Amino acid sequence: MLIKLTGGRVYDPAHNIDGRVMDIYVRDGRIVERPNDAETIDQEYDLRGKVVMAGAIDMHTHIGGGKVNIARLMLPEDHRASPAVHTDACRSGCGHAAPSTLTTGYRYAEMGYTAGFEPALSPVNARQSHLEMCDTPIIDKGGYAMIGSDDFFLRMLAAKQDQNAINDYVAWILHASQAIGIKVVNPGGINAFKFNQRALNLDEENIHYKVTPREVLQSLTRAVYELGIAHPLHVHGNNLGVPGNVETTLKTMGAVEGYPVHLTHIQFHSYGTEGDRKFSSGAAAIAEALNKHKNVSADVGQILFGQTVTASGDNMRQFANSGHGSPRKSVLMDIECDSGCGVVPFKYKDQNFVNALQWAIGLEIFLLTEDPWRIFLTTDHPNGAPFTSYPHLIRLLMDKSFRNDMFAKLNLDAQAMSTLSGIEREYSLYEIAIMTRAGAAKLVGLHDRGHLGVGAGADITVYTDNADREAMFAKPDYVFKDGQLVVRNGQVVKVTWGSTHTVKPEFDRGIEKDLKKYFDTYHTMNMENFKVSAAELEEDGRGHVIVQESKGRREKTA
Amino acid sequence: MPDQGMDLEELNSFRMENMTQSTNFPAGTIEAVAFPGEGLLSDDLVISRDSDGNLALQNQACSKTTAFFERPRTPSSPQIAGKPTELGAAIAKVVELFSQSRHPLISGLATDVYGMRAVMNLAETAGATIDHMNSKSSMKNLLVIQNSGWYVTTLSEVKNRVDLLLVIGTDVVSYFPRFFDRVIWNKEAMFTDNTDAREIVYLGGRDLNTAPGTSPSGRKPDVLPCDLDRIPEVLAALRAIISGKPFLATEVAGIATADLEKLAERLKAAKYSVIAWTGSALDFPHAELSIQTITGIVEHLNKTTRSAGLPLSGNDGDVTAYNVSTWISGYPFRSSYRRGYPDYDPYHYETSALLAEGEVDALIWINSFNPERVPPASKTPTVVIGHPAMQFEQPPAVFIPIAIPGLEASGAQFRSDSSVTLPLKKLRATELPTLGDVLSAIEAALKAA
Amino acid sequence: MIINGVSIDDTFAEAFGMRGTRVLITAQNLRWAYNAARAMTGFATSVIACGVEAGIERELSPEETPDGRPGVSILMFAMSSAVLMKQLETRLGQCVLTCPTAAAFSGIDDGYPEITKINLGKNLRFFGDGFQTSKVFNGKRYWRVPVMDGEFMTEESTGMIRSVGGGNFLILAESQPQALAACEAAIDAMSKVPNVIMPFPGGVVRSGSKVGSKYKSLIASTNDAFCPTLKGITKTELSPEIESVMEIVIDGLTDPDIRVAMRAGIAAACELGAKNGIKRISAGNYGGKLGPYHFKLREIMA
Amino acid sequence: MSALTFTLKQAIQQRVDVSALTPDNLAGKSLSDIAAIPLDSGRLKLRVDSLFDISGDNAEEIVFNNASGKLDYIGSKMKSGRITVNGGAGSYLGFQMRKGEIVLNGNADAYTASGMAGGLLHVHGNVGDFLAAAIPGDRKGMKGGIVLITGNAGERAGDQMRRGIILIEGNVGSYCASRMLAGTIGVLGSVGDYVGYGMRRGTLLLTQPPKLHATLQDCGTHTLPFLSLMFKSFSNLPSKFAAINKNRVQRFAGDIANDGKGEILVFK
Repeated sequence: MLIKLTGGRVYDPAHNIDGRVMDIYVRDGRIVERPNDAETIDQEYDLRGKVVMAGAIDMHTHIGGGKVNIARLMLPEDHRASPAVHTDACRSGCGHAAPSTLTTGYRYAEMGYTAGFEPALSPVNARQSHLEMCDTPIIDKGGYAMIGSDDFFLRMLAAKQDQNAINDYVAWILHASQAIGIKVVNPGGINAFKFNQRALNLDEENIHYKVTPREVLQSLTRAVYELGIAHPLHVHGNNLGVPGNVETTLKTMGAVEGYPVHLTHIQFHSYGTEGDRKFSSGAAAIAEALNKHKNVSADVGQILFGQTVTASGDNMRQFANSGHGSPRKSVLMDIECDSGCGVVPFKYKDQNFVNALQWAIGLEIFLLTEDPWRIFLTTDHPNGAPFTSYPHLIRLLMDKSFRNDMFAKLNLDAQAMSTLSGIEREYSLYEIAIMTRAGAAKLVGLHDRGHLGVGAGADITVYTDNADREAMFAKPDYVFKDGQLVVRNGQVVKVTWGSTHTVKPEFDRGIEKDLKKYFDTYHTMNMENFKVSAAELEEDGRGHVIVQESKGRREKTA
Repeated sequence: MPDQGMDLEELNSFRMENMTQSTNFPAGTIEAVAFPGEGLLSDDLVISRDSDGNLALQNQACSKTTAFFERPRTPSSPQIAGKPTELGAAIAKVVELFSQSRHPLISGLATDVYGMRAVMNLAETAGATIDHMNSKSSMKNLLVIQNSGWYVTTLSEVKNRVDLLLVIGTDVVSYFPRFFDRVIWNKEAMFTDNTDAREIVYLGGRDLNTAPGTSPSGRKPDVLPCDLDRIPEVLAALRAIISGKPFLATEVAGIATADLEKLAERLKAAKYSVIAWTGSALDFPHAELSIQTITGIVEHLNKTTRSAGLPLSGNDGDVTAYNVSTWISGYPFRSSYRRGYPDYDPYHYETSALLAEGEVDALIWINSFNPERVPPASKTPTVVIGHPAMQFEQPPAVFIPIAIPGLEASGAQFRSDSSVTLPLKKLRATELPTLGDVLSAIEAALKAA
Repeated sequence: MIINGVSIDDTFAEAFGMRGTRVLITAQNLRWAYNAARAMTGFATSVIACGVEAGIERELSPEETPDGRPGVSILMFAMSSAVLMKQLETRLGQCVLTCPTAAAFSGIDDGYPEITKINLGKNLRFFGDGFQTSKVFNGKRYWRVPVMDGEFMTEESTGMIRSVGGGNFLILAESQPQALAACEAAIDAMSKVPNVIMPFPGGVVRSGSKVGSKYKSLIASTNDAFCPTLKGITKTELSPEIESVMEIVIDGLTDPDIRVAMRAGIAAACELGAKNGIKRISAGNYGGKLGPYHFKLREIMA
Repeated sequence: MSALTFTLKQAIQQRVDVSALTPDNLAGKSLSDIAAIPLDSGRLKLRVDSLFDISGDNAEEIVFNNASGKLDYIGSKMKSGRITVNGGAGSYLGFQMRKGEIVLNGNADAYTASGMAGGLLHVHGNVGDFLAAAIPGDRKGMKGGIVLITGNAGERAGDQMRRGIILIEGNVGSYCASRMLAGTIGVLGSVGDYVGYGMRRGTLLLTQPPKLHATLQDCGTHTLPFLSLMFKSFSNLPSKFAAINKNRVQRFAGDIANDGKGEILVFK
């Protein structure tokens, strides 16, 4: 079937197209060349006057896996207020802070998003993460395997094993957990907490392994680079949420010694200690450093006001925060010599000094960071806010007067501590398209997504231009997923199952000898059962596994 | 070479074409097999298969495991009112019952992830309420998660870290026979030179089988027994003592306060204490409040040292059932689609209450693992979809035998600690359909009706 | 105007707006209710140095009190709500919280067009160091604070209204004993009037003051025009036969309350009449420039 | 104007959610509008007039006649008016009620007054388990208002209750006042085991000595003036509690396993 999308105003930053009126052709789920005149167009959409972009990509969203499901499980009161009723196209579900999988897929698609990446896929829990994501319809997904506090890796570092061995382990993890990237959370800190360490600074040793977070970061950034994986090491730094952590974050940028690194939800890591309340914005310093260090990218993790739930592998910090939760409950876990998790419901309030300043800090980072290819639009769903608030966030970025109106409602002490109202910048549609499409695809390593060039998967979103950007981005006219019309006027009209993106770098399978011994001695599961097969993801007809290209070994260490 | 069986993709495509899964399974040995009916999901089993598909366990495991894998195969076919029939006719009868139902219930739910996906789909289409056969015990834990939350740990952490294990009201082994062998008396551990030195304390209960708590060198565990129904009080006393409250009583339920004080000191001195319980063993009303007291003890201990709870559950796939239900609907079992959206009411959506008050008028009982788990007696028309060896005193309205996940069907199962999901292997051929096949067929027919 | 031989000056008492509140104090018996109430209203004669003007309004029977124990009601007035709230809290804490068996309740809940809720025991509860508990009955919150004699009970808040302070009249007599006798009679009569207090000792003040002083640091000084011993050397307001002047100052919840009280007091003084040496009734004012309330004596007594 | 009356036509098998039938919801609606309101029952949606005969026109005064334990959510979230129920009520009677009055002549099922924040709920009969408790997931039970029960209450009465007054003239089951946060519960009859388990704050007033577990500790016998105040506030209530005027009690405090600022007061 040949589909023609006629006359839309196209924003495709991957091809430097900034609002050019053009036609797009789609066949068998892909964007194709303009066919010859003799070919019949099976279906045509008149998009004159409409804004056309690739489907949006959320490069950091907690949509599947143990802690997300714990968040769902522990919040019946949040679900009760937001039932998702059965429609002709959609099954029912629920969802606000921690939506059900089905509802998650529908709601993303309805906002024009066609992919989302679970950033904290604990390898031991990878099967569950994928099972959940495979039950998340329409959108493509993938995960970043979380290591760095796992005992196997820390034993390797403590034993000073060479970088090649570490690279092999990292590659093995990517295969075994069907992941597309590697993440580290509070490097070494989750492990240290199991030994009753309550904080871990960049150069502080784990009392058991005598390994520092700096060493963890260095070996992992290098492993990811040398394996040729597109997505740089995804780093949730030490000291999340701690006033003064801006210093840790700046040091972390330097610690990776020029290797590519992605600092996630950087807003939570940009706090100073100035002012009467010893809490201030470190946004300017962070943005300046981001502008300078071209090897560093970041997503913001914007907070927005209202009820949500924080879910993190960082149980050291979540334990410390659990007393601030609202409603007051929390689930914390030590997990399988692999990781941990902490789930704490949270309510951000605009009249709360800290929350109001967090809000301003996030926006300051967005607006002071110059290169939209290296800064990404996230709320760290659901930690800063549910992903359904993205249209609102886009409006905050694109509309200065709206932003300043919101700012004026904040806690007055927080207003006094922020420079936000003095920032003139407004994001353009082109920049939004970079942040949420082209840049995100490039960062994650999705070669056929995030752009509208020939050969790309036909994930396309069509909007009606509207000065109210929140209204515009909340309700696309059309969303095509792999060439199929899945959303019309902001409503799902057809449910498809997206694919799972992975990366499978080459590695020396000899590593399995050590791993098998480790599993047999210390684990409670067999190594073979630890590994998730692609076939399992495709079970029940829930989509396919796509292996994205990795560049092959780079500068393999002798 | 170990036989990995049919690969999943192959199997899946096969299933799509055919409602049964028969194929060739030559004689051989299969490794890394997990026992899907039990929450520990120990996957170190080695199983041999003869050319007829008879299985023999090669490990020392436990009687439940042996019974599961070595149960002789008996021919089984769908039945309507106890009389053999074709699968299609049986499904048609189910559809007839369910399409007329004003409030259908799907319970039992002893299955795996793939089975639960089909359950959720059917429940949504049929407007059904769902519950699990073990919900009486697992709900105690879920209510705590939903109320205060908790700090808990997982099996490998226990295996490598625990220095003091406190077990509440159970010997554990009655429910999880291999618990001590697998995670306490393991020879090697990453953070303990000598696992033999691990301290074991049993608190509450009577006449427990505490022999498995004796260390390999013969060191006996400490046992502080009390009647089961006094456990709430003993736990409250321990929590008060650990929190430093002035506690006046000199004994509680026959346990000397001095002994509780000693236990409190040991817990505070431990580097990584683990407090374990099983929902099933805490068989007294409102046990969730006692579990909340346990989690309060853990919370207090974590102010200065490290401690974690270990809720042991997951038999008959209950951890699987509530996880899948939660990600698809937002709620664990004891929820319902009757209103057109998921709705949760653990007090009212409970199988025996729903049957007793006649609230539900049709029941599908799903039971894959233990053929003895028959549906509760009731006047409600009942469909049983389950283990082919199930026997009934009163034949249900419809019985549909299915392929057992982890035996005759592939699958995925959650372990007790909910953090680990393991693949289940298809170990031999069967003519029987999977639960997913049957439920999808029922759902399709209901939609068409 | 002359009543029973007493001449009523054609003048007026000039009064100010104040903030007023009422607190009910109960105890195991009246003795201890009075002990608390007297302590709480002690050293509260004039806002000039005491912050508030306060006094006991009346006794309360057990049927009239929230907890069914005997009690007294007190009224307290200040020039600003901030001062009133601060003084109320301090005095309650030092005089009622400390007093065996005493409890405190709101005395103003309704009946006035504009009532502001102010803290009564709201912050005192923290004396309980976490052991305090609260109870809500009929929409009102009460705090229970464990103390050595049992529990201190206090309502969380009471009502504050705009009220009037500084109503007054002067009794001019031929001798000091006669002036005092007239004052006593007046105070006895006025004590029966609800919603007012006479904050000075025994209800009477002898040191009437004028604005200003020869000493720069003083804002008020003795009212020499009414000092009988200065008749010959100052610009006096007194006729030769007047040997003693005493003043009764009245604070009331409203303007009419003060009128009722003044009428009762003046009438009682006049009842003694000229034959007992009571010659004149006058009042203090500042020429009408300072206070918005003018209580004209002749109007009140008409 | 006469009371808007819903008379159940015949006994029903599945529970029906009648939360839509409150004075606030029905104000200004015509009888035909009301008749057509769909009510959830099992997986069906039933019209009001398929279940009830409807008469009267004053939506401020609603009466359910011939009512049964299958009618759930009577008076749910009501903010005004009065509902009288004759017969019986199902679960969630007065759920999250804010204001107004409900009178039940008959027995009610579980979760009566759950989440209630104000108003008066008067049951002339018994209630089931979880009276005034929070529903799963919520952290607070009843938050205000007055509940009067002439009969008995089931287990976990007042679980996580946050504020308000419950006066029960009959007996109460086990775990009465469990995890109670604040408020007052009075019981003239007996209470079951584990009374006040996990109680953090609040007052449970008993006329009969209960069986106490070890973390509720004796604080001695006292004359508490606040009780006089409390009983005076009850004096106008249509309850046997209105006649009580005692303030001499034995005070037990706890549950010291869980903060332990609650009190169980037993009349001496």
